[in-house]
Amino acid sequence: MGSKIKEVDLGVSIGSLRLKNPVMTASGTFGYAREFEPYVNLHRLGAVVVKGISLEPRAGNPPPRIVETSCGMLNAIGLENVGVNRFISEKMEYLQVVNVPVVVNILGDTLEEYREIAERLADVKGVAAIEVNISCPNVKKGGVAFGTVPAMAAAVTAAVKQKSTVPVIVKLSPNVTDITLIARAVEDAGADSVSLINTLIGMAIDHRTRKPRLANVIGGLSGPAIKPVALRMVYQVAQAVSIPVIGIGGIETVEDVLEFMLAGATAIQIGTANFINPRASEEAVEGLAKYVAEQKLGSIREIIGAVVIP
Amino acid sequence: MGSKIKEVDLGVSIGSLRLKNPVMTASGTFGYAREFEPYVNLHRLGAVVVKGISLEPRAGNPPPRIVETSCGMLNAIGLENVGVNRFISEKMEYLQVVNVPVVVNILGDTLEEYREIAERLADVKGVAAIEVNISCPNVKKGGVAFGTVPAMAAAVTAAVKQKSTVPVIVKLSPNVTDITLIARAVEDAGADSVSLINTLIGMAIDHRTRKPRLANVIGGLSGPAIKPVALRMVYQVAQAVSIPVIGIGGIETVEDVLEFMLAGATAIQIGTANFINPRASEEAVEGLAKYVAEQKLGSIREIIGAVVIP
Amino acid sequence: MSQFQKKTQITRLERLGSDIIRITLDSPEISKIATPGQFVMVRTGKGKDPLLRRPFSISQVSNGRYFQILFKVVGRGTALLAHCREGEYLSVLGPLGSGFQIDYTTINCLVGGGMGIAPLLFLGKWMSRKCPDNLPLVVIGARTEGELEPLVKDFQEIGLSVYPATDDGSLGHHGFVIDVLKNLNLDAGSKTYVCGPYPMMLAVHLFCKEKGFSCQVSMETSMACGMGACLGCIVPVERGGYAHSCFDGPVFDAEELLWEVK
Amino acid sequence: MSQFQKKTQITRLERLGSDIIRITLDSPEISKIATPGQFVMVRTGKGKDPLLRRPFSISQVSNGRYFQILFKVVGRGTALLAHCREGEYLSVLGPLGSGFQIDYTTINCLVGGGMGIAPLLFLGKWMSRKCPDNLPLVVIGARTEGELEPLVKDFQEIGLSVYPATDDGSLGHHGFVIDVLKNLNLDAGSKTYVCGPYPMMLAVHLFCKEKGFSCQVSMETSMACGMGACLGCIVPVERGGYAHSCFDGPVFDAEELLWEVK
Ligand SMILES: Cc1cc2nc3c(=O)[nH]c(=O)nc-3n(C[C@H](O)[C@H](O)[C@H](O)COP(=O)(O)OP(=O)(O)OC[C@H]3O[C@@H](n4cnc5c(N)ncnc54)[C@H](O)[C@@H]3O)c2cc1C
Ligand SMILES: Cc1cc2nc3c(=O)[nH]c(=O)nc-3n(C[C@H](O)[C@H](O)[C@H](O)COP(=O)(O)OP(=O)(O)OC[C@H]3O[C@@H](n4cnc5c(N)ncnc54)[C@H](O)[C@@H]3O)c2cc1C
Ligand SMILES: Cc1cc2nc3c(=O)[nH]c(=O)nc-3n(C[C@H](O)[C@H](O)[C@H](O)COP(=O)(O)O)c2cc1C
Ligand SMILES: Cc1cc2nc3c(=O)[nH]c(=O)nc-3n(C[C@H](O)[C@H](O)[C@H](O)COP(=O)(O)O)c2cc1C
Ligand code: FES
Ligand code: FES
Repeated sequence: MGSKIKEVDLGVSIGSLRLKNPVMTASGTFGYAREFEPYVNLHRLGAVVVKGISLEPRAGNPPPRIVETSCGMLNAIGLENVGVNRFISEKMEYLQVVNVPVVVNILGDTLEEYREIAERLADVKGVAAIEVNISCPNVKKGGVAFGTVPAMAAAVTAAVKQKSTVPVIVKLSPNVTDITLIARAVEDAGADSVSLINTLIGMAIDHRTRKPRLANVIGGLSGPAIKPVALRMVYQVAQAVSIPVIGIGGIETVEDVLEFMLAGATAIQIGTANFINPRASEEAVEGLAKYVAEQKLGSIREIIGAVVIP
Repeated sequence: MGSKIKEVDLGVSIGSLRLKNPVMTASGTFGYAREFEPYVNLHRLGAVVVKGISLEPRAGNPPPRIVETSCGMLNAIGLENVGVNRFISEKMEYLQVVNVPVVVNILGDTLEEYREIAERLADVKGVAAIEVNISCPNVKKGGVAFGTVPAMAAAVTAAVKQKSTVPVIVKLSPNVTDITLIARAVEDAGADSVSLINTLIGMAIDHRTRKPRLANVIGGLSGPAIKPVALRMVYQVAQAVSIPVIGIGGIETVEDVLEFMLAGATAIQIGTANFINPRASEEAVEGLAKYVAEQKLGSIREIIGAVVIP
Repeated sequence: MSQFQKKTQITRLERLGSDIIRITLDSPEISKIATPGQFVMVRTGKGKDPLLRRPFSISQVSNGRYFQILFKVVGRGTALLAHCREGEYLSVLGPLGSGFQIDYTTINCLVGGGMGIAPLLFLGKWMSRKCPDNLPLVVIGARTEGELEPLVKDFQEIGLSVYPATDDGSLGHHGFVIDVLKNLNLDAGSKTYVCGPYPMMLAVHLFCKEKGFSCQVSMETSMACGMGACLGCIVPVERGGYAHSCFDGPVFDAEELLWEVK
Repeated sequence: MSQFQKKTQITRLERLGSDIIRITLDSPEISKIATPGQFVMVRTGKGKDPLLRRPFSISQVSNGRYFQILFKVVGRGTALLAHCREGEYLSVLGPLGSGFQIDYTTINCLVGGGMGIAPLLFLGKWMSRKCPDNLPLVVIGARTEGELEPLVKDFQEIGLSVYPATDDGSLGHHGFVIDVLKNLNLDAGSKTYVCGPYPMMLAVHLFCKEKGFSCQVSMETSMACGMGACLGCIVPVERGGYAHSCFDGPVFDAEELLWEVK
């Protein structure tokens, strides 16, 4: 398998970042990558996206934090993380040694927090790109998520771009009427790429206890259940912007990867599937190599946006 | 079973309409009800909602119109229907005999069409309520769905209210940033009730042919996959409006019904589940009767909105 | 309308080839009223994935109590069914759709390809019982001998003459069923009853049109409900618009359909 | 870290009671390195529903090759597992988590309730093999004799003294394990190794605290990954914040946890 992968061209570019293949792991589903060492040859992946990092460490929400739903799961982790300083001092060293491009997912409650994190990450060795999670509530604007208002999404993008020394990917929320408006706003504000989708907001109730199944009442829906929505949004956004689109949502197998790339994604991220099959990401890389070889493609790039609309 | 159902109080009210129980069938998933005669004692249901009716008959979209997804399905039927006149002359007679309240789901491309259909349905015997599908594109406003803009949703509501002689239920689209804004707008415009959710917009691609799996490219996602999103929206809307809320989305069993009622739904509709288990609706009625008896409730109304938020 | 939703017990599960399975189900309700060309909708798993039922033609009925389905493993639903055990129960909806219109007074020819042969077994048996003096001819094809041979035998056991064809020539004619059909030189007024892949049914239809034979075809479409509720199962018709394969069909007069010559 | 994702073959499936199942799996990789208190994550079905793996304690290891899980059918995942056949393969991830810290120099007492007994079997066997001169006492409880008796036998077979309790009094003490534990009058410096329902573990913890016994508990939480990736499996800890049951645990020193007295 290893030799086959080298023979075919799986390379894609996200802004100035060149990836050896389009397969990334989604934030919050791959820990800080080390957790997957027993299962995955990390250096074979296009990139890993680490758990969302905030300025200060966060303890996250009380339990229960996760609940299974039909072909999906709800999570309300509450963005538990070690904070940007400990991330740099404790987690980056391992990732530098592994030699896989690291995309750092960042989040904040204010523009200043986003800017500050980007500044601290500037010039940290091994950080290949920043992914900006704009699904967080803007505490200054009464908690409306940055990602639901084009102007606010643009402001976060501009703030991060100002400080970042690496490509900036803006991760879009699907909980909006027209995701192309947000995508265009962040493109205009300088984003090098957009990734989508983050989770759909959902809820579950235990009818016996009459309580919500998540302590946080609502949570984010992920997994195969959301794939059709994600694919539709990727298709729409790919037509609306000219920066590269990274597809996320319910991807489990190489067939799913192909669907997202045909819809217009330059790269993809595997999320919830890592929990079920920790080798899902590496298997997707292997599957893509096999596909390119079998289909005798010059490069995987040939299928980006190649969906045939009759 | 039959006697048990009579013993307990399952009655709920939607505006001036009193239903013997909260279980309805969702538009487009129960035909014109007659199709279910071999499986269901129709008169036992709270109400049946018939396939969406337009002013003129519509042939609908070309095939393929449906595709299965993980725990869900996409449909792009394209609102095939016999038109309001043939509906009244051909379909209502049977429904009058069956003696089940009939909710007529209506749709149009312009305000005038909605108004006109409501007018033709006025005083038709057996029509218990009108459910207004506002997920349709407004052809005059460049195809933006009525249901995504509060003012447009309000305008449709007012137009139908003007002509309708029965309660008007407005069926909300989930493909919006804040569904409570739309819900409040239609409440202010005179809606007697809101029902939600309609389908999420999704897409599927066949990676072998590289073509979308639906001839219409995009379609509506329904089934268990969307239940967490539906439940969250019902919970939010129930807190935002004071008219009764009808919950829809992925409901299969009595447990699902209880979850939606706890979240704030006064009644519910069963959709996709009818395809898998044509007896789903009647079984839900039986299950509710059993629940009320076992829990020794005075009436099923006691659980409406009774979710316990810690 | 008589249709049932039943928990039916699997009384037998046979592997006719590496990926061809025949399941016998115990359901007097369905078996007593089914006619050839009708189908059932089967739940394939216990969970919500796969979500929808799968349609299968009724391929045999016996003793007014048992009926069979015959299928090929092509995806997840059929793989789950192939994994079932005798004694287990399947949830079945049926019998559904409107089947073949049989004319007992003329030369009848059953034409089947691949799993399209399934409903023709029921049809052949039905014809030979109702009218033993006018047995139909059977022209059936498949990719290779392994897939076809057990089905050829089934027809022969009820006394019918079978003209087989295989893509690789391992059994009968080396080539397509349409060639075999042409070589039969059927009389004017003959009737064909066809089920199989679209291109094959199209070829048979065009041939019949040319010869003035009547031709009934059984159409496979994607179906969510099988009972007229979803409006998903459409086929374009000659007069414009669509017919619904689960209640107007699955069997149609080929002349009524709008064929797409790809 | 050594963890494996393996297709493991079911070499045996036993029904210990109407809804209690024991499955023996063939996996040298997992069996060789597992320690008592660790667990595995198992895929229960073939489809995407149920989506997530299910956690089960490793309840026995034998011949450096086989390991067992012991579980009760409580929902869809366990129902699917109970339906498996010998010879089939299960996808298993493990061994996961950090297990019990064993002190061989003191009086050890294993305390289990219901399916919490599962990891204690492995622990008891391990202790008796490593230190045959200092066998642990075993206090276990369940609802009724049917559920408990096979497990009592398992402990007795490895030579351990068992003090059983049942809710209905059908076997051993009529009541809770905590009462049995109290009646044992253990010496100061004793250690307890506990797994069972939350209220039972809380009662044992409070008792041990009073007596100055050390107490290790195995915590069950909902888990999506079992391997540190999802951060879903938290338990509140005394010093503030949370620990993660899949990698900091599932076994914790009871004193470190923040107990919720309901
Ligand atoms: C009225 C009717 C009668 C049928 N009778 C038989 C029969 O007697 N024996 C038999 O083997 N099959 C029959 N089929 C086809 C059968 O329903 C499909 O093979 C089955 O649904 C596939 O399910 P799956 O989950 O294994 O495949 P999936 O995983 O759903 O799909 C696998 C592959 O099969 C294709 N496929 C899926 N559904 C259909 C369909 N409805 N028609 C054609 N291709 C499909 C898909 O495009 C895909 O390429 C019939 C179909 C209809 C509509
Ligand atoms: C580390 C660990 C080790 C475990 N070891 C064992 C064991 O050895 N034997 C055993 O029988 N069980 C064990 N469990 C519990 C076991 O994982 C659950 O019983 C199982 O996941 C239920 O799956 P299900 O699909 O059948 O039930 P579901 O359909 O998921 O749920 C059915 C019911 O079980 C409850 N439930 C679901 N998951 C859990 C959970 N993780 N913990 C407690 N209750 C739950 C639900 O709230 C619900 O009431 C362990 C759990 C953990 C975290
Ligand atoms: C447990 C969990 C934690 C997540 N944490 C984050 C996060 O910290 N930042 C972020 O941008 N997205 C987070 N996500 C969203 C995922 O990165 C991804 O966008 C989403 O799960 C959809 O992809 P999937 O269906 O493949 O899981 C999280 C998802 C899950 C399931
Ligand atoms: C095949 C199909 C056709 C539908 N047609 C209509 C329709 O005509 N009008 C309408 O308002 N909703 C229509 N819907 C949406 C359903 O009424 C319902 O809102 C949606 O399917 C979610 O519920 P479910 O998950 O229980 O199916 C249709 C849904 C399906 C699956
Ligand atoms: S399959 Fe649903 S209407 Fe025909
Ligand atoms: S179960 Fe996922 S981190 Fe513990």
